[in-house]
Amino acid sequence: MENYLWRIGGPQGSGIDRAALLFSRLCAKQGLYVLARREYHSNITGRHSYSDVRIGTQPVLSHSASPRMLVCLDAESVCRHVHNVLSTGYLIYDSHIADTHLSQLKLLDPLLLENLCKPLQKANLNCNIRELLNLAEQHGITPIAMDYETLFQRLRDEFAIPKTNAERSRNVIAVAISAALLGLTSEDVCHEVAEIFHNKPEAVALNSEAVQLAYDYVATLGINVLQPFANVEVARDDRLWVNGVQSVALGKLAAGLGIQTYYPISPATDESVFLESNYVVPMNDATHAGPVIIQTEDELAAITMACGAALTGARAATSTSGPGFSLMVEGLGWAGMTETPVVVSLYQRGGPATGLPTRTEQGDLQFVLHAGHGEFPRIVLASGDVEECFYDAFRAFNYAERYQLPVIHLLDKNLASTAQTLPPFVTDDLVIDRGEILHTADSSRHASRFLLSKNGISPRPLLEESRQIFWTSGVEHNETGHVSESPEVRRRMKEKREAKLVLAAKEIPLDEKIGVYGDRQASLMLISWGSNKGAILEAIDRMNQENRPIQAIMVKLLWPFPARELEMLVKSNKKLILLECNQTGQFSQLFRQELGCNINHRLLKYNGRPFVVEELVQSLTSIFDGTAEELMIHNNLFE
Amino acid sequence: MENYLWRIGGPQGSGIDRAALLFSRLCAKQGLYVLARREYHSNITGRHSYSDVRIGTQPVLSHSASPRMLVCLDAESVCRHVHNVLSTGYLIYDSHIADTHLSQLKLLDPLLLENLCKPLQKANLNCNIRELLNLAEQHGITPIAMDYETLFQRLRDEFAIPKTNAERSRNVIAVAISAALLGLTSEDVCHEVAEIFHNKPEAVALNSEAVQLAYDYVATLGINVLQPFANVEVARDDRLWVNGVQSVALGKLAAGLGIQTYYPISPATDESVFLESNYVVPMNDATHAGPVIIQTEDELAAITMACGAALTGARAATSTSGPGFSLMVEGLGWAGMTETPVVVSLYQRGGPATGLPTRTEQGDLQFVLHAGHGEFPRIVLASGDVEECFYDAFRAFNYAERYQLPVIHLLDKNLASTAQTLPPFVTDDLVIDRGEILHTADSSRHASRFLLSKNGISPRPLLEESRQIFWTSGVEHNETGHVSESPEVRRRMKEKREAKLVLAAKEIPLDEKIGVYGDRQASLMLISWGSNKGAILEAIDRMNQENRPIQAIMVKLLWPFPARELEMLVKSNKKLILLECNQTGQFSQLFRQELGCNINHRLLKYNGRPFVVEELVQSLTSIFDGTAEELMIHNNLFE
Amino acid sequence: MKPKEFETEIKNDWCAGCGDYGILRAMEKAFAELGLAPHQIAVFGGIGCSGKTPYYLEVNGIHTLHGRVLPFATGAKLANPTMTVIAVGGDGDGLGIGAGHFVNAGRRNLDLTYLLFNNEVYGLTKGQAAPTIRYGDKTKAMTTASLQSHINPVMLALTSGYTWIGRGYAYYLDQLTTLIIDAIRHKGSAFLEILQPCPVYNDLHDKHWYEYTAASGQSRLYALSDEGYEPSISVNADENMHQEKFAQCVQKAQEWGDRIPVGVFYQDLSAPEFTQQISQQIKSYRERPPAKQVRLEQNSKPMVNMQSLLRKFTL
Amino acid sequence: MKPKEFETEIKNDWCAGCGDYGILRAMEKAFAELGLAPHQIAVFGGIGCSGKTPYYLEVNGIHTLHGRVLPFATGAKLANPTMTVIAVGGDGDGLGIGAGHFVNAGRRNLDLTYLLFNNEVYGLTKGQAAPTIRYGDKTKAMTTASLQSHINPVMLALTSGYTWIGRGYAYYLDQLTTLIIDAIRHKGSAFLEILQPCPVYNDLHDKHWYEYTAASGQSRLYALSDEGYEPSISVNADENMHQEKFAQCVQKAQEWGDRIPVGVFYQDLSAPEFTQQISQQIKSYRERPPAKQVRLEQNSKPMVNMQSLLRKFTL
Ligand SMILES: Cc1ncc(C[n+]2csc(CCOP(=O)(O)OP(=O)(O)O)c2C)c(N)n1
Ligand SMILES: Cc1ncc(C[n+]2csc(CCOP(=O)(O)OP(=O)(O)O)c2C)c(N)n1
Ligand code: SF4
Ligand code: SF4
Ligand SMILES: [Mg+2]
Ligand SMILES: [Mg+2]
Repeated sequence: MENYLWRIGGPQGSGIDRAALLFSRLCAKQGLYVLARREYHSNITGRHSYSDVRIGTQPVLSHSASPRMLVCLDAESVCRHVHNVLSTGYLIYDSHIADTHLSQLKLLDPLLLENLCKPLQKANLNCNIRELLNLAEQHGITPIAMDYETLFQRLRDEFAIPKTNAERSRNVIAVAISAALLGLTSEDVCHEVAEIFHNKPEAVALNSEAVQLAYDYVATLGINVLQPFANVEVARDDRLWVNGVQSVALGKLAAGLGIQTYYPISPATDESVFLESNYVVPMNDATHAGPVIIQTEDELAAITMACGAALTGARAATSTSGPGFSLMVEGLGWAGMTETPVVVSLYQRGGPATGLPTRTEQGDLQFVLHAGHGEFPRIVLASGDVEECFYDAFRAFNYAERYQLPVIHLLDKNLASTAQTLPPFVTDDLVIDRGEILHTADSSRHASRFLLSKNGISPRPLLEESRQIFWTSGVEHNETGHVSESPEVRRRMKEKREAKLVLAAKEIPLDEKIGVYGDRQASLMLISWGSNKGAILEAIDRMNQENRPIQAIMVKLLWPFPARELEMLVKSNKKLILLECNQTGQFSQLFRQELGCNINHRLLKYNGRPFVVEELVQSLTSIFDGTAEELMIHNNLFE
Repeated sequence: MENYLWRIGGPQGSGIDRAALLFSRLCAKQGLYVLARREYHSNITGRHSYSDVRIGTQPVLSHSASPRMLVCLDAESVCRHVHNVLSTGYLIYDSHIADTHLSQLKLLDPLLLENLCKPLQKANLNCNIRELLNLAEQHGITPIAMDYETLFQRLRDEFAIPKTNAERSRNVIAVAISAALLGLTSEDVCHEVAEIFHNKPEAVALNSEAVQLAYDYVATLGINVLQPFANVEVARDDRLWVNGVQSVALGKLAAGLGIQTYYPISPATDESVFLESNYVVPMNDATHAGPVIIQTEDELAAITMACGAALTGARAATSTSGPGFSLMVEGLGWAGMTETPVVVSLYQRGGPATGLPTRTEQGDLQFVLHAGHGEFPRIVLASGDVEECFYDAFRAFNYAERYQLPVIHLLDKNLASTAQTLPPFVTDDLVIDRGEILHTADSSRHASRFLLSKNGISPRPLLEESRQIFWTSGVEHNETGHVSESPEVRRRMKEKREAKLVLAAKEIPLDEKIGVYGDRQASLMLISWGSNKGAILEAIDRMNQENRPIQAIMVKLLWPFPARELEMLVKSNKKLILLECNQTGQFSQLFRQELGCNINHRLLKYNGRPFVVEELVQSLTSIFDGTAEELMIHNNLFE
Repeated sequence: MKPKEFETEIKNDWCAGCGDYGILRAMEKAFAELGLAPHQIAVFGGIGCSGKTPYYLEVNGIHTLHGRVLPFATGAKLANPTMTVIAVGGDGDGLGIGAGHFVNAGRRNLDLTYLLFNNEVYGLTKGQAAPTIRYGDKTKAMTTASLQSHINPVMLALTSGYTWIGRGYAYYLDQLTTLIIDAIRHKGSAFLEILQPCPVYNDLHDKHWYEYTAASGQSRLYALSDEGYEPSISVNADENMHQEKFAQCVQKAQEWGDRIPVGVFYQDLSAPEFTQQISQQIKSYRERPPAKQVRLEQNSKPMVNMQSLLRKFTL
Repeated sequence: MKPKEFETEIKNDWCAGCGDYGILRAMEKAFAELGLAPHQIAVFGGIGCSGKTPYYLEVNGIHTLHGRVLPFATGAKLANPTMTVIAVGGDGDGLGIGAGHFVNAGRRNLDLTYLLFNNEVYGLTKGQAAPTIRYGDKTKAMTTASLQSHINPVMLALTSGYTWIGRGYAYYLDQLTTLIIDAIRHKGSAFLEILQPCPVYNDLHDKHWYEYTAASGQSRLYALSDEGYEPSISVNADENMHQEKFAQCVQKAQEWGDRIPVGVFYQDLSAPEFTQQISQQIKSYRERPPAKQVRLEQNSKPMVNMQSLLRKFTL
């Protein structure tokens, strides 16, 4: 079966999220693989939001541009997505919006409005939804009008509830209609409804009834029920349903997170809020423990409080996004200078300033590599997909403690709001590396916090725990941690700190540094990092199937940069393509700085949206065919 | 005449600064060229500080390692500097410290103490000042004991003042003794004393008498008066005496600085404090105006307040050092996003965290290039010497307003605390470029703050002044400055902003981008940036004289990086040497990222002290002779 | 101009029933009554739902950074003291991340007006506790009840030195309008706390809660002026009057629960305004404030007399 | 241990006559009297002359960042609540750049002690005005007199919610020692302002000024306790008592000039301490605080039961 994309759009606050969750779980429970993602505005209610649910019989790696079924809860959704629907696809809309004139939609961007109206005006048509849908129908799309009002009226009659309450089931109705059209049973839908609303019996009753009404309604439409999922091979083993923030949080819990500080910020907040709700964590010895999660007054406090906690031996982290990270950089330098292990989970979003709070971008790479005045070692790692988030979050603490430095775990909005069916995390192999901790047997009264050593590691005393007292300082210091301005001490301490990165580069295994995929013989090599992984893997798979072989490398460890490892792979006869989700080609800069070699093509996207597999295949094909420009910029005209 | 280095050292609070100023002015007034620099601890009183005054008959470009005359106001100064004195040099010390045992000097770093004692102990000598001086004498140095106490007693008798008051003239006495030994007249010294203490008549009287006593004392010593400055050709034209912070401040005043915000921080504070004292600035039309200087609560406020001011059309700046800059990066991004012209003067110091507050380093280059989450254009320029500081500070506002973006003017502690005799600033050629300002003639009600244009420049409305109202936003926005999350708007706005850098790269003249020095035919090319300029120019001059030709390029415009211009100069047959005052070779990284070409040698220094011409010549010679390593690290074993 | 004319065309994206609408209307009315021209007003917004206010007003609008609205506004006012400068923002913006600026801006008696939208939550980030939420309170978006004491904005403003301090309520349009006018008219730093229901996230203190008490069946909110409260320290007041007005403000600031005072809590007419003081130091300030120190035309020569300026550096 | 034993060997680089020496001695005495072991104490310092204090004490010493001493100290205390955690720093550190943390740390009644060295100047950066300098005051390093009102640390602490608030004077060793002991013993957030002469930069309020008034020929400083002042709100106090103690603290906080009160201004014994509240929520907190959640030995297995944790994510 080819992957099936279902999309639902509507105003924020209308339950898009929950609809997508319901539909995703419904499909996943059939044994199908699912990947869901979400786009939304920085707004609480009213602005447009949509969710994609992509379904397959093999693990779904990425999302795609073109839905086979589009569910529009309002007129704006039709405007934003109608052009993307596959020509054989379905578009379910509210029958009452047909006469809505596009100029009534005040939240449409002028540019989009213009794009929509131009063809209609040219054809001397009314600029309304009806005409848009007519056009779509001419292109082979099947519009399905849905009379929600009648259904709401039935619900009101049955449950004796006010209109607004009945209207709340709109999202569930939308899912039920889709499910009915796709040949899924109403029992399965009702089962998931019961799961999702499990602590609200009235909601379960109302929505279950809504499901029935929707199925009845579809039956009256006389449309052939599609059966894309019938008779396909499905998975029978245990699978998880997690999104990026949950995956990170679970990795942290596995690592023994002691304290997480945070200041609310999209799209990072959800991780901390999720952790907050997990204050009772089951232990292997049948006891319970739980991390302390502290909402601080700002991000300056978040990073410094985490550092303070780390001095006691607690595994300490903070989680943020660009603006918050901007406020953390002095604290980050302190961690570097005092060799304090601290983990920062950074969910990139569109910058600079407040930027695009809920849109994705890989715009912080160079900033993260150099954040903070002065020079200090740090480790930067980036996860490629939801599954990697878990293992990387776990590993981040090991790196931080082993090398006694700040670790930045690069994530982004794209990962945060992508949920996936995944195989259960393999936790048996996980080992906690605490690095060299100063043990209390030693009897002298002071610990030498910054003992000079060849590999740069000084055994780390912990406040109180190590019993020896010690000094530590963000001012340059000697071995005992007291201030020193001596030029020789300065030089040695700088060298000691930097040596830890040499050690890390030596010790960290290859598979934690890079991932190599696709055809090793291919003459095209695509190199990238972070959340582009899914789209890339799917694209090279398609390319390889089309006999256009490509190899792909995902760089996971961004600092210390695995230059030597890459050099071995990047043969001079290969054409290099670098792909990233930003404007200035930050990874390309880094690559060139570290490898000095030429890059043949750069694929960039910087409109706040992630790469999509279709456009990627197109670009790669043109590169393969030799018709491509050096620089290729991906867009989204609509959406 | 060869340049003459005079050095004075002593505890902070003992007037080292004033002594150096006095001596510098004294020499400068003779028509000599002078360069003075200062090293000091992050401490108010007690710790060691010293000043170098280098004197020549041609402009003095840099400082040097080895004094011909060393004046030690205390025992610690002997320890820190005795090894540097030229073997034909003089060392003036307080006769009462001879028996001080080194272990009594609690502020000596253990490492230094060890270094000093080892040879003494080996020779079975006492570890005291007397023996150190004996060793020095054996190496050809002339120690001159100075009995300050007797002089103080005379002053007390004469002026009927308490001991502590008399002791305050120690620094002036030290200068007078030096002057006497160097054959300068006591009248000239007294003249300068009068200038320096001009608003304190008692101080003038006391110190003038102290000068006389010192001259009398020297006469009794029976030492031949040296006459290094006798019969040399001297300058007769007007010259300035300014240091780096003053030069920057004067450049800002010339540019019409309207407001400067600051939060105290070494070594930047002096600039703002100097501006504060200049609140009455003379205008060409005989009126007066003056910038508003505001001490803010922190650096977050400093940058954002400056941005707020800039919206009105004021030329707005802030001045800081590493830790402060770390707190400004979100604000910087706001300026980038809203295209607000703001100037940040950044005096680099040893980092990270509190680091080495009063020591130099070029450790913030990469940070500055990437500071702030997300992507936005900025201009980064670095001054090479005190003279350039003036012109660059002036220019920074022109860049900021013409391209509507934040400009970072990179300076460092080395420049801040270097003072020089300079030719008067050429101000006739200065032109103020305000960029495109939206004029009020236009009658529509809103200004389109972010009008899309080819070159990226949108005419800039000013609050109130332009009469049209406008919106501006740190959130991504459309042309009117309202929020837009449209992918197309996002792309276009990012491209518009970035286009300004392309324009800047095209428009900025070559001599504002790079400076080319030395022998253009040479096969060695030394490339560097910032305050290394003086040492480099002097070094290549010496090398060229010794028939070891070298060419040097100082990169002044660091972003947009003048890659094309450099490519034209960097021929493949040249050996490239990159030199900078940091550990990680930040400029080398940038160079490689932008030019992709190989670097043959890197000269680095990262012990908090600037490059010194002698060691530079040594390294360059070894490169010339083919005996050098790829990486060469410069040290200071002693201070 | 009429209040309506201060409304922009663009669609507002606050939630239905949000108290912010009330505040917006009051601002429009206040601008109209003050007879100000749009270009003379600059409204600076923080980040949060509240921070979007500038987009909805037909005056100069600057959307700043989270927590920094006060320094931005301060910079503009210092650079061009003839403008009417207003800062608006949420309670998280002003008292969480922005608390340091809140306190230190109070120290300068600069003639600007700060409207703080107090909804006790972080609206735009989905309802976390703001620093104004009380010990033990738990809104629906919070995992657990607040373990911290709250910040009392009026008390903090008083402690920080604001010379005009008031409190209004988002849905009492006329009263709020009057307060905003009064705050803008005050020649010095004016702080107005506005109790702002957030129907989406604050289920504890909604419109109903504010406007109805079980005890009296009436609104909790009462006007200080109705009780004859006199907030003002007169121009030449003595130390006693200062202490008395300070103390009564402290007392009123503590009131909460069944009776919540609104109105002007404190006004110090005796304190000299900040730009007045600057002009005493920099004589040219009024005439040539920072905004007007450099000619607007292109390619002019520096106006500064460099010869004269460099004199003291010449050897 | 004796006070002397809390002294380190390294050379102190404060200026002769600096009030910081007095504070250092008092801390040593307090530690000795409390009978604490050095490794159980962690002193966090801000940046400034005052911030160097940790180097001079024979206990764990952490030199943090300018303005951030409170969050650092908070993190350590939360992670290991059995330690005695003390934060020290200057008035610029705490009330200028650190004011946001000052206010928000007050909201948490966490058991730590904050000693604020008030010398009215930025010592280490050469004498600029600190936020504590009064309107119109001009020390010798300032170009002009201060045009801003000052922050009153006791008032700000009260407004922010600290549950123990005191003021001491650097040179009154015994009194200061007692105050420090009391502050440390208090189970909750304790704030102690210490009037600290800076002989180098503060020529307005030096030792002589504090200890001598022309009027009385005596010290300006008087002990609150000498006047029978009772600062404490008892464990089960009613609302009235809260208001009364709050109001008397406000009143005493305003006193300045010829008579300056020192001693304990306010103590609220009724407020539950923050870590106590955490342990009510996280039952394992006392036994397994963040510092003790992961075994110290190398290469252990995760202690978390992942199977059980992942259950709710399993389809
Ligand atoms: C530095 C930074 N941290 C965090 C955020 C995320 N953020 C946006 S709005 C907001 C809080 C909004 O709360 P409030 O100020 O009370 O305004 P309201 O939405 O309630 O009106 C936060 C934390 C940000 N934009 N910048
Ligand atoms: C972010 C940052 N800004 C500025 C500084 C410079 N700085 C060092 S100490 C200090 C102020 C010291 O004043 P205070 O806190 O009152 O301490 P004191 O020296 O008076 O004891 C400042 C501004 C810094 N270290 N970090
Ligand atoms: S979330 Fe609350 S504050 Fe924000 S717009 Fe909605 S109702 Fe208003
Ligand atoms: S400058 Fe002042 S506060 Fe700092 S050490 Fe010297 S006397 Fe003490
Ligand atoms: Mg709020
Ligand atoms: Mg201070």
